[in-house]
Amino acid sequence: MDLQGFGHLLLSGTWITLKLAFTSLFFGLLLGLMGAAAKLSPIRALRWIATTYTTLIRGVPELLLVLIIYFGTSELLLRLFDKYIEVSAFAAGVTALSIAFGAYATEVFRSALQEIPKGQRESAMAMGFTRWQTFSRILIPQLWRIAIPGLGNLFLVLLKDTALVSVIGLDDLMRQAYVAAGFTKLPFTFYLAAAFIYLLLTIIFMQAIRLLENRANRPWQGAR
Amino acid sequence: DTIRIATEGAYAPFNFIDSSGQPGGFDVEIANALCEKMEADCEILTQDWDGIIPGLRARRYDAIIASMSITEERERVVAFTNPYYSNVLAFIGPKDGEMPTDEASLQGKTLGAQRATIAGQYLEDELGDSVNVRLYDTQDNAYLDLAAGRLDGMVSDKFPAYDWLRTEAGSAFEFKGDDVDINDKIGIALRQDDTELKERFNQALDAIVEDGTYAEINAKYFPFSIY
Amino acid sequence: MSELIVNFSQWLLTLTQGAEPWDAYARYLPRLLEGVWITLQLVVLSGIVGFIIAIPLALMRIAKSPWLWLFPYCYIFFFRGTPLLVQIFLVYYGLSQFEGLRERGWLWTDVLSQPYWCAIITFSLHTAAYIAELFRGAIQAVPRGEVEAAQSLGVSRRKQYQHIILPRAFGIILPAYGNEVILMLKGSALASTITLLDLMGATRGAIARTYMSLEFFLLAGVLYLLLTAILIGFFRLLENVFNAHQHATRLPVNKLDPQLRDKHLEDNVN
Amino acid sequence: MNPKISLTTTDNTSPATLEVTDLHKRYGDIEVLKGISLTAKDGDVISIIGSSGSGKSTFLRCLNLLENPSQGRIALRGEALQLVANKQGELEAKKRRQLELMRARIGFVFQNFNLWPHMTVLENIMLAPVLVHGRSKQASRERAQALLEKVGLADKAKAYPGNLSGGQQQRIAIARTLAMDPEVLLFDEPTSALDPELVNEVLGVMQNLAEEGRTMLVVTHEMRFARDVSSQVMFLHQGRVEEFGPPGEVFTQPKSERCREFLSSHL
Amino acid sequence: MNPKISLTTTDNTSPATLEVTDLHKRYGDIEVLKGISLTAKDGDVISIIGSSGSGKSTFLRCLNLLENPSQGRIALRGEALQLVANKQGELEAKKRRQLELMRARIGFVFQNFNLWPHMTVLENIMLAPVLVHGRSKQASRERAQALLEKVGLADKAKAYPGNLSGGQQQRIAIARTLAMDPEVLLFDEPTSALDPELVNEVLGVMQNLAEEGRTMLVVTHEMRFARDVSSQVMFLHQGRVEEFGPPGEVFTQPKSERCREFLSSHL
Ligand SMILES: Nc1ncnc2c1ncn2[C@@H]1O[C@H](COP(=O)(O)OP(=O)(O)OP(=O)(O)O)[C@@H](O)[C@H]1O
Ligand SMILES: Nc1ncnc2c1ncn2[C@@H]1O[C@H](COP(=O)(O)OP(=O)(O)OP(=O)(O)O)[C@@H](O)[C@H]1O
Ligand SMILES: [Mg+2]
Ligand SMILES: [Mg+2]
Repeated sequence: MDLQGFGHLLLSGTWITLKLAFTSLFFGLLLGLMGAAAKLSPIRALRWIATTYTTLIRGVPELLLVLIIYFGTSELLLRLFDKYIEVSAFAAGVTALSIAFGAYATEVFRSALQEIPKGQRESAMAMGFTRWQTFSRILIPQLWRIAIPGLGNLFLVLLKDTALVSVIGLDDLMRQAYVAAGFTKLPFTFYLAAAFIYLLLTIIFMQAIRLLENRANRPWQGAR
Repeated sequence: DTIRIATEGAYAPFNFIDSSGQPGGFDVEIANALCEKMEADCEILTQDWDGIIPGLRARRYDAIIASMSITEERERVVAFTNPYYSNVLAFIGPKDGEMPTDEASLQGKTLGAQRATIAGQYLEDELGDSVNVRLYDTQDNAYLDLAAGRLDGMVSDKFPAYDWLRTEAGSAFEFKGDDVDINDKIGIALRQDDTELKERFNQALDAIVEDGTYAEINAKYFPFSIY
Repeated sequence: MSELIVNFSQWLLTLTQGAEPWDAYARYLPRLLEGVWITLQLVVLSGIVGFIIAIPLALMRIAKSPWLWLFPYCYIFFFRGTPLLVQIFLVYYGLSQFEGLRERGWLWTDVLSQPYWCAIITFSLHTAAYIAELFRGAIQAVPRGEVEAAQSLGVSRRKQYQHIILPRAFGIILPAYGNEVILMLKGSALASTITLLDLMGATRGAIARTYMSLEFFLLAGVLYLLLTAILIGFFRLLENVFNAHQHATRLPVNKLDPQLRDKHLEDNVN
Repeated sequence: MNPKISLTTTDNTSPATLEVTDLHKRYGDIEVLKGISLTAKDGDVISIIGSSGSGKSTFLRCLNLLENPSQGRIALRGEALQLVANKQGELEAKKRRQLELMRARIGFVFQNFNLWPHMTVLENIMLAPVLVHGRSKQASRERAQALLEKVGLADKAKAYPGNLSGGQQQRIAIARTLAMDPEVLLFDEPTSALDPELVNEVLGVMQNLAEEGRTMLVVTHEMRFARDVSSQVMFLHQGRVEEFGPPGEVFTQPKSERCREFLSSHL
Repeated sequence: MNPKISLTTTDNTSPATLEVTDLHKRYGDIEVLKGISLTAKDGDVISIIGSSGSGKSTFLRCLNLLENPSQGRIALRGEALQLVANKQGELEAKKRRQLELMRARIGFVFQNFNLWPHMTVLENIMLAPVLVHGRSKQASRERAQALLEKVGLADKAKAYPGNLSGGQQQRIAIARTLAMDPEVLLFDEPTSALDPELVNEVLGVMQNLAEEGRTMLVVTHEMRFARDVSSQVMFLHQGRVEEFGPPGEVFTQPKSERCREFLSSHL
């Protein structure tokens, strides 16, 4: 495939995409765990907040979220301080993507939490564990086994959703492909090249996810 | 201090990003010429189209030179300088076929155009009753469908299409009929409160037209004047 | 309903300054609502078709023989690995590159050259890959003892899946499946790239005329939000039906045979 | 040479109901079952006793291939279950259909019940007869209700297993297996969660089944049951049969040292 | 008026170890516990017997608020657990921290073990002392190993619970609770999956604990244990205490008809 010298731009786009995806994954997982815990909490207010969060954020197109967070913050800062303050596009992008990922991850974690037998939590509580200890030592480790496939799906969506961040001026993989296609008038070449890179990343992640899954499943191997 | 100018980078030959990652094209050269005249430091950055006006309003940059048409709706949000070129529309069809461009003989044909453009608007408003209109997200997609045979022809901004007709994929097509002048003027977008900057741009624009710089740049890209 | 939408977005718009969008909203709302209808068709149809394709894919995927799992593995790999944009692009523009296909009569003229069907085909194939992956995980997460119970009763493998494993797995994936449908709802916006006038297409059309991009994206956002809220409500209903056992702690009494309940209550009175 | 004449059965005229020959099972390097043979006839009630971890559950689970044995032969009424070695060196059923049919004739009550949490008690009991025996839903429901009555849980028909007490779950598990009318019944500590009254009742039910001619293998810690109800007692120790015989013999004059010790703790 | 002097304890000099007053529990419309009161002193071993579904497990679970009671009062060494009604009309702990501290002092062995499947046996036993009592890992590991030794499972330290036999799991569950050194121990059928030998051993361990002065509540179907080891026996029937007293009395001359019937089935 002749990339007409645009290869290095695609690579730099890939790098941006990866940085965005992994940073957002980290914060998104945190948000998701918190959201799921809140959704199953006995405290009504927390449940309400979490439900509003997942409904609202999943309901709004991610592009809009990116725009609101980036330009909204700029505008807010502008009004507050009456002068232009540069908002980091990367930070805004990560914020938007994390918030979005977290909303979806909340649902995945929730279903996993509900699948863990009630007795698991009870035996920890009966020992006098705090809620946090129960959550972090007993529930989270058992969570992954059930949650990983759903999270894997979400991560692969996230990987591609990083493209949305191009509206706030970050040149991710997709935007670089678009730009190159615009210059060379060879859209097929560049979209296929981008797809190829995504596939390459995907196969790496699928293997990584498989390893994680096997690890999470190890204690259950041969179990009755 | 520096004036920051945004362009899209995906609208060859007016603005594009070449394989070294640098922005280039007619818009960019005009921008550079204007800056030189204004004796200002300029920084040119590229920005995806959907975020280009919000970015201006959020002060990420001070001007947009990205082949943006001056329209009433946009003028409510941003200010424009005097036009720096005029856009005309053209019909494009296959070289080996007849394609009359009057409404009556177009009856029943399928024509395409890019969605968020004057061309798309023209197609819908002027010919929408008699032809099947297909609107595309990007100009490239419209070209592809034209080449794939899903379209009988298309209406497009003339100048970028001129560029495409010179590529391999476009070599089987040509302009048909007369240009359509829809009084589409292209200007530089600025924030509405930046009246002083607008003045400076207008003066510089007059100056480069006057001293021939503009004609020089024009000739690099088109064998005809687009002012 | 349109009034409600306008009111809600008015509140949102106080956050952004700019031109008054109300006239424009009034003018374009009917078109946007038509777009909503198209979007709904796309999501529901491809959601159903995708689900139907996903089950055999998932079952093949967990098989031990490479002859069985290889195809679904590659399928899932491809459709999760590439952007939906690229997929729809390949189906719509890519297929048209093949001269042979264009001479296939109805297949070309009625299906493959139609953006509507191209979108449905792409979305179904796409979402099937994601759902299949969810099913695969959930099938493996069904506690082994429950499967053994079915085995020990001599239930055939097919019926184990039909009556124990898949229903259990379905209960497990429901929330994640809801995610998938919502993602599909938003992914369906890409239908506008192949000239379909779905909600996003109609919105972009309006923006092309008015240049009020932020304003119309906001309006579209509100409409998408409403659609999502409906989907979420629907999935919550499904969950209540399918995962009744998780919520049943306080319910069994109403479900008891009335006679027996009276007996119980008598016991309690004594 | 008549192949019908088996060398291990005691009764030469008809094949034994269940015949197990030299069953081995290993988990990794540990051999849990070290060659167990057993012949059971119609109406036999064989109690399997032994200390915790001696392999009792594993043995039962191997009989209907919930656990793949490493070696051995299993035959039901003279029909041998066809086995082939898989890659891990374990024996698998050669024909899935044969295994399914065999399992339908062998009932199993799990030590930890394994009820289906997403179905009500009634659905748990009704399902298998409909799916496996092709009974009508109506008939199956009636049968299930009768069984629930029998185990004293008619009022819990619509409850989910998660909301039942331990003893109630155990009784449901027994009812679910009985609903299949199996010829051979494998019970893994069927009374562990029951109070003495219910133990008596369940043992009564089992005695009735034995009188009807069903064959039963019962893993139990209930020495009373082993002594009073069973026709044979099998004492497992570290994966081997240390003692086998009618309860009278085993309980009064055990041959093996280990067995004597084990039984001495039972007052 | 000295508030320290409690009105319900029998021993006026020091508060009872565990005191439960008028405990009610309802699931929906069904009242499972209909007002249960109990006072236990140091070294008391109280057996709770009763038929399946009579509310024994529910009672134990209410004591450390795994189940929210509908009504009642629970006090540990004179310190009442502060309760508030929630919207469903159930009582919840007012201060989470108080509940956690109380739970750390009350050990609980579950009827169905509830071991943590993602940890090895050793980790299962080590975890709580480290997290709750803040013991060092080293000390906790040594203690865990000693306990494993005691229950005869030293060789299973690295195994996962899913790969253990029923009786092995039950012993781990007991060890896990003992590792916390609780003042009060609640056992829910702690010997249901054990063979007679092990039953004796575990009962021995429990007797030792009682002699050390720990208080124990034991739900059991093992009448021998109730009669020989416990200091008090409580017979539950349909959520009510039908009979309460020292085993000598309860077993030889039960006052209630129902209790007599229940015990008669125990030979
Ligand atoms: N979550 C629940 N929802 C509704 N009813 C319940 C729930 N948990 C228990 N029950 C009912 O409460 C009653 C008492 O249950 P509990 O577990 O206390 O019995 P138990 O005395 O421990 O019996 P066993 O000896 O069989 O373990 C039973 O009838 C049971 O069905
Ligand atoms: N999946 C497994 N992997 C490894 N070892 C196992 C597995 N399952 C069981 N074992 C071991 O095999 C031995 C026999 O287990 P089995 O369950 O047959 O004992 P059991 O006689 O039923 O004991 P109990 O009376 O306690 O139920 C035990 O030592 C157990 O730890
Ligand atoms: Mg066992
Ligand atoms: Mg109980």
